[in-house]
Amino acid sequence: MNSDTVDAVRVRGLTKRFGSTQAVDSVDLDVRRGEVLALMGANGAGKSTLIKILCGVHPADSGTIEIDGRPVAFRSPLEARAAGIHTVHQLINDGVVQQLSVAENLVLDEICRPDGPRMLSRDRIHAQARDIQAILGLDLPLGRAMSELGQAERQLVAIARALSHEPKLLILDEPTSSLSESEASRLFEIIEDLRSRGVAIVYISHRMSDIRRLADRAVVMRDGRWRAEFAAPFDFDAIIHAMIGHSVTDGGRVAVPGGPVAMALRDVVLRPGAEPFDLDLCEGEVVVLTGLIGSGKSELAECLFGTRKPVSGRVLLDDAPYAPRDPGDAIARGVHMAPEDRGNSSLVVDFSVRHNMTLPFLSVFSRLTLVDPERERVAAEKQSGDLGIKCASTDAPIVSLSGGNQQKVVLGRWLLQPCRLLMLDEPFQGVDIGARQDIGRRLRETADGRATLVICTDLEEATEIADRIVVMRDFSIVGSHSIEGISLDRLVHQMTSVKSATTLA
Amino acid sequence: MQTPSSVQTSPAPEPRRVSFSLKDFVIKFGLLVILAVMIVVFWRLEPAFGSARNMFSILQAVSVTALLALGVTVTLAIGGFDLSIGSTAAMSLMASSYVMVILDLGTLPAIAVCLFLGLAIGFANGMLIVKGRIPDLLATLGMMFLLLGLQLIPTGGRSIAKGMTLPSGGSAQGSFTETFLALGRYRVFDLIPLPVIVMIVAAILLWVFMERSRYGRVLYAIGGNEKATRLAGAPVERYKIAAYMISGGFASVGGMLLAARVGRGDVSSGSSLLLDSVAAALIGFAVLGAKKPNVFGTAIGALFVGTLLNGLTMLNAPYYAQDFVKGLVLVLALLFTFGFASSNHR
Amino acid sequence: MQTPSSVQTSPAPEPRRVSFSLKDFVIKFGLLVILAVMIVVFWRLEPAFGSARNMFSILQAVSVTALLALGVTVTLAIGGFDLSIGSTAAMSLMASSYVMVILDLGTLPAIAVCLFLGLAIGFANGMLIVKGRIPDLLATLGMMFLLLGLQLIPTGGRSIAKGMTLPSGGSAQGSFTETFLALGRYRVFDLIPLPVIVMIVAAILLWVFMERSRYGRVLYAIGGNEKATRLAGAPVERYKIAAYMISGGFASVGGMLLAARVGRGDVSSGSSLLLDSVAAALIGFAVLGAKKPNVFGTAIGALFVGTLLNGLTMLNAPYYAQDFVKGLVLVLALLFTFGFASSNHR
Amino acid sequence: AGIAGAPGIFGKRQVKIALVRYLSTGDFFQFYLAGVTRQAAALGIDLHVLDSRQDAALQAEMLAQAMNMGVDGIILQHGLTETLKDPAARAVAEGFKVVAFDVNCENPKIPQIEQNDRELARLSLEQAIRDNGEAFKAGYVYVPGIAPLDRRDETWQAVKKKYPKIVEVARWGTMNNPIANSVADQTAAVLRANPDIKMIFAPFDEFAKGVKTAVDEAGLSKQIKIYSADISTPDISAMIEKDSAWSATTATNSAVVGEVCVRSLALLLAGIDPGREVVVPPTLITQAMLAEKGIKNMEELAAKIPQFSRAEVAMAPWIPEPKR
Ligand SMILES: Nc1ncnc2c1ncn2[C@@H]1O[C@H](COP(=O)(O)OP(=O)(O)OP(=O)(O)O)[C@@H](O)[C@H]1O
Ligand SMILES: Nc1ncnc2c1ncn2[C@@H]1O[C@H](COP(=O)(O)OP(=O)(O)OP(=O)(O)O)[C@@H](O)[C@H]1O
Ligand SMILES: [Mg+2]
Ligand SMILES: [Mg+2]
Repeated sequence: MNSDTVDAVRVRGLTKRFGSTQAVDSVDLDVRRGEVLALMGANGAGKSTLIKILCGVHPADSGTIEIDGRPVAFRSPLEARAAGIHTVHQLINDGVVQQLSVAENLVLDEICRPDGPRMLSRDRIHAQARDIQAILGLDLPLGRAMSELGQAERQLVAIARALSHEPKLLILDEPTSSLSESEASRLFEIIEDLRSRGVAIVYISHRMSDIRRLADRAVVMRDGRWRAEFAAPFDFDAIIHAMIGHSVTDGGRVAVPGGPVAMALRDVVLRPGAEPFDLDLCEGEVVVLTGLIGSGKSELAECLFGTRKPVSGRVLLDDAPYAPRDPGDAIARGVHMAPEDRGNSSLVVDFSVRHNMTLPFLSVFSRLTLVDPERERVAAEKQSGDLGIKCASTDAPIVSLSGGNQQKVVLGRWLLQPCRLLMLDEPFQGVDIGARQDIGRRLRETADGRATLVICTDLEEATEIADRIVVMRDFSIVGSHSIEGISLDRLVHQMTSVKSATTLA
Repeated sequence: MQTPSSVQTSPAPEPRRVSFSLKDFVIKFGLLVILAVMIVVFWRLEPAFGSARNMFSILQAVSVTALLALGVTVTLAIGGFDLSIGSTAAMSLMASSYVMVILDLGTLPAIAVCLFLGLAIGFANGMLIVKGRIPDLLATLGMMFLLLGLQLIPTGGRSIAKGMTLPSGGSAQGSFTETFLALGRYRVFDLIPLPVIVMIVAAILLWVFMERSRYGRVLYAIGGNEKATRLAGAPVERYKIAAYMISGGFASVGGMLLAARVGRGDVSSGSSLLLDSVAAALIGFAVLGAKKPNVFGTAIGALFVGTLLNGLTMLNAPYYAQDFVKGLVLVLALLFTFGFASSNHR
Repeated sequence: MQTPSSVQTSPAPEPRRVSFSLKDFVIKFGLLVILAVMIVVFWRLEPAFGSARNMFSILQAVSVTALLALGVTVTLAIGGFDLSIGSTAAMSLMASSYVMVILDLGTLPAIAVCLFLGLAIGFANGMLIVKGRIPDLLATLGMMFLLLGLQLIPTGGRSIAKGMTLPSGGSAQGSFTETFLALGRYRVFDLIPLPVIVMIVAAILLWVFMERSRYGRVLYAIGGNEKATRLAGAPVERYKIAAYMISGGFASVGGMLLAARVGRGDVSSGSSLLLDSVAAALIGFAVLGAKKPNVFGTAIGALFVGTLLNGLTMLNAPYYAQDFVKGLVLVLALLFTFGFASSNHR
Repeated sequence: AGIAGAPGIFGKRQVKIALVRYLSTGDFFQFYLAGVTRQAAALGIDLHVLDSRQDAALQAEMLAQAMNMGVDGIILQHGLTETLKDPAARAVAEGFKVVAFDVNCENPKIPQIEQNDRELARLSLEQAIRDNGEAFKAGYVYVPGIAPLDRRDETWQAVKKKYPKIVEVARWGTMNNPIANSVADQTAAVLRANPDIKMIFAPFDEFAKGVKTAVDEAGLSKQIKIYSADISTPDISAMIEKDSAWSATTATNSAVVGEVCVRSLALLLAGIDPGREVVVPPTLITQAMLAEKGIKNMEELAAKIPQFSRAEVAMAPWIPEPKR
């Protein structure tokens, strides 16, 4: 490729501030044709803001952008698209319209293009949609409403759409946050293909494995500034040090043996036709539940939190029958859950950090039904300190926090009060490695006296925090492994093998 | 790592499709069935109800409401709301009268002025919402009050009628032209009133626009997720302004037809238009199980209310009983449409 | 491979907070300043405007609207809307008259019946929305039509007054009791009308409830993200029903005060009440830069409209000019509040 | 069926008529309907009521609907000339018999029943001049654009011209529902700004009720006198209250007007011309009259003031008077 060394995008002195936050601070950046540039940084480092300026969502306060040597200043995403910049945004909700059909979402770019055709028949939309989803090898029900799909599928739709263009610059902001290994590797193949065709690609991810596999170059940002640049092969310790200012220690974990059984599942059937299974969750133990997309992990958690009923089976909480009517009931019994899909299911966007944290436990902070702001503040600030939440104060609106910090707020909420079982569904989505460690550490510190179940698709994340990993496939638990001496190959085999495989649980 | 053959997608929900489901039928066709039953019952009780003339009477009676409701459907589709349609129609009524009766300028100028005003009001609404970032309800409520006052200022609050005394002392020289009056009164084949034709044509055009054209999809996409639509490259601001202009335009056409029907710039005409047309658009949610603003539903909604009122009137129900029955049927129809529908999802 | 060039830590974000920001001031206090300016201007032009009695007149005039607006604020807070408040108030007005004049049962039964009706209507709204899963606007619109008709059925569309002839032939024996009339007419210290006190007490109680109690917090959370609130363990359905019951209750109190003031069971649609109270609640969005439904803002919003109307009437402005000015001030006030505010966030 | 000895179709079969209304909310219209209903019942007429609720276009549509129903005759009650003229002419052309109350259809074949608004205003204002002399400061409640109010306004303008010392210092009014309450709020402001008002002319009883509420609240019921038009039971209660400021009103009994409308139509149907114009004369009702005769409601008013209880117009021997 002779274009290898040509800069497709050249950014100089880019600056953006939101109120008192300097989100991007005189950043210089070059992206070359036919390379994958990894943009790295802790949560809130300014990665998303930088790329939002690049693709016309935010105007820059100052600085210049050149594309193929020509200066540009996009006033809208549309202009950026016209210049050949296509983006998959970090928030999945920014990529799909829930009310429209899957097909319409797949061809949304076409629909929104001002110079598009006047008339669009259903057949035409479906034909195009089929082509687009074929890129990722998807086979989605085109006529259904997007809202009926799961989170990972929504992310895949947004990605497929961006890939359907012939971009000059492709920007992917944490595209794999909801994906499991298999979809991710399909995505990587396509990215590699695009790279070989000379497309410039900016890739943002907190998953080191993604970076290792894909990136040619990595730029680290910290506190809105350009911090360091690395070329493949990467020294991840140095990268992490540049990102968060210190190194992370991993080293061999020692499994904490479980105490008495807190929650016991017996002969539980999640869906009609699924295999019944048993599961014990013990005090003091952190259990990670893993499995492919749509294997029913969330469904299991929902059954324990009262938003869904298992088809059959018994559940015992401290040896007493447990069948919560609704989340309120579950919480009253000491079962807490942070759902996946933080934006839709956990956060009240117009609330402050503090109000978001205390929402389930207001009665604890009230006297005669009146909320005592002082007690509330003390409790919220303690969580904020313990988890290292980066915010101006607990009064700050939740939307002013970066994704990783928002995730910490959700965790802080459920740690406010002691419980018997804490369930976290995909708690590391979009969380940087430093925050991941903070969360993991905090989870571990508080694990005594309750059972902990963490749902986690990414095996790297899973092995970081688990004492035991439980594998789910086809709505049934098919394996359970202590973290010590775990064989990842075996795990992956269990996750993906066909239904007739032997059940181990 | 495994290579995925094809990502396993949601296990296809039970293939219920082939089997006939009463529930699905009720959700989809409930309101249409009620409408049909209503027509049959009224016809039975009062044979005159079923005459062709009476059917067109019903259509004529709903034509103005339906036009406004169609316009408001577009703003509902983008997730907004236009409270100013009633007063826009009233404004158009007054303006057309003013142009013809007081300024004595004839038909075409009257139509032009009305259309211009309607579009301008829609544009103003759109700008307030898009540039001024005022929430829709608030912006259009303000506009509503503004127009309610504004339309009365030129005449000092009086109705505009041929020969009226002007503030200047003289008397109005102009009058409604025959052509203009025909807009509201002429019957094609001595049977089909012109407003009905206008309404039907408008409804068909708007249906094609909203359901078959690219623009309609974008409008629905904006209503579903404005941010995602903007990120996908749509000029959302322009679409929103256009939606309010469509709404304003339809309202002004409605106002013109009303003026042609009434034949006078009557200040009190059009006061119930807002609520009735909103009702029609909202009832439309329940038609064919759409559960969202949609053109066909809106048209049926308007027809539904019109049929009910015509039938009850024929049966000599007092006016307040009509309100009551209107409310009751509305609530019941919606209850079983939405109530049934919901147990399906979530 | 490069090494990190410099290891500076995050530059402390400049401490801008101390400095006074005109924009922030305008966003927060714009509407209050306009209100103050308005009062001063009216006072200058017409000294009688500033008398204590007139101030209480204004409060008296807004008390009913304010009560309804307070109720609707609660439904707005949960992300809903109550279109039926106007007709609930009208219903309560008719019901209190019916109980006292026709049934001759006295004060307490009248109050009890009204409150019961208001709460029952709210409960019905809530059930339609929560169990019937009908969208708020739709459910309350249906309820509005239903009540409009229903309230007229017992009297066959007639107003209720002392000595009226009953359908049975006799004449109504009862009358409004002095105690009940005092609700609308009595002035504490011969100055402060009772409705004003009722309104202020209601506003303070509701403010504490919404802003300080945990219930209010949950209601706002439901408005912000219903699903998340449910997953945080709140019985969302019950809260929503309660919100509509509060709205219905406030509306029925408003209707009672109206009955006590007018002293008759007047046939009325309450549609102006609806619009004015919605306007008040929406204007409240702009008070103190809240940008969301809030009790204090609603009270100020009601006061704002009341002051404007009172002042303009004193200055002999014709009624249509009042509507116009009301709309204009509303739009302008909101424009600069929201318009300014928005450039900050996005 | 049919009425024995009656001329025209009345002698042969039951007659079907429609009442097509423009205005219906409020006591005046309820009483009007009561009058129509009882006269129709007395004649054995099958009456259909079509209510357009102040929607002029709908009223025209309802006129067509009445024709669709195959009625024999139609009463138009209020409405707009411009809107009704054409459809009414069509109805006449198609052989329907039509009478109109308080709306001029500009058609010689349509008898016009009127309550004479100008006369109504004149009687009230003459009483006001008797009570207050020819020089005073007046307040006037008016909303333009409503036909009867516009006609009453003409009289007020004429009176002001004739007596230049009657000064209108303030004018207000609103149709915001509930009207009485909204007018009360306005009046409170006006009285504060113009404490010297002696007389208020509120030629619509909803206005007068609101004015009275505000006058009472301001404690001015002894200083101010209210003159209005129309009457209803609540109005009577308000007028006979102790120290009531509401001095006089002028009204026709709308129930009687209703009867007259049906009788005129009946004459027309029977082939007898009731005349181009049928005027029902208004009656002045003062506080003193009510007190003197101990009248507390409409029924007593009708019983004790004979000219208010029936009108000797559009009568025929074969038309039975209704039971009142
Ligand atoms: N719209 C906004 N308004 C105010 N502040 C914002 C806004 N968007 C981002 N910020 C702030 O700007 C900073 C950078 O945010 P950004 O989203 O760019 O971080 P990021 O590097 O993408 O983090 P993450 O890894 O969590 O996605 C954060 O402090 C964030 O709180
Ligand atoms: N809201 C929804 N509507 C319809 N189907 C859904 C919805 N959410 C999930 N599903 C489907 O239900 C199945 C099980 O979902 P579940 O969320 O339990 O899977 P999971 O193992 O947690 O996978 P994921 O990694 O996607 O969270 C999936 O096939 C998914 O597509
Ligand atoms: Mg980001
Ligand atoms: Mg899941």
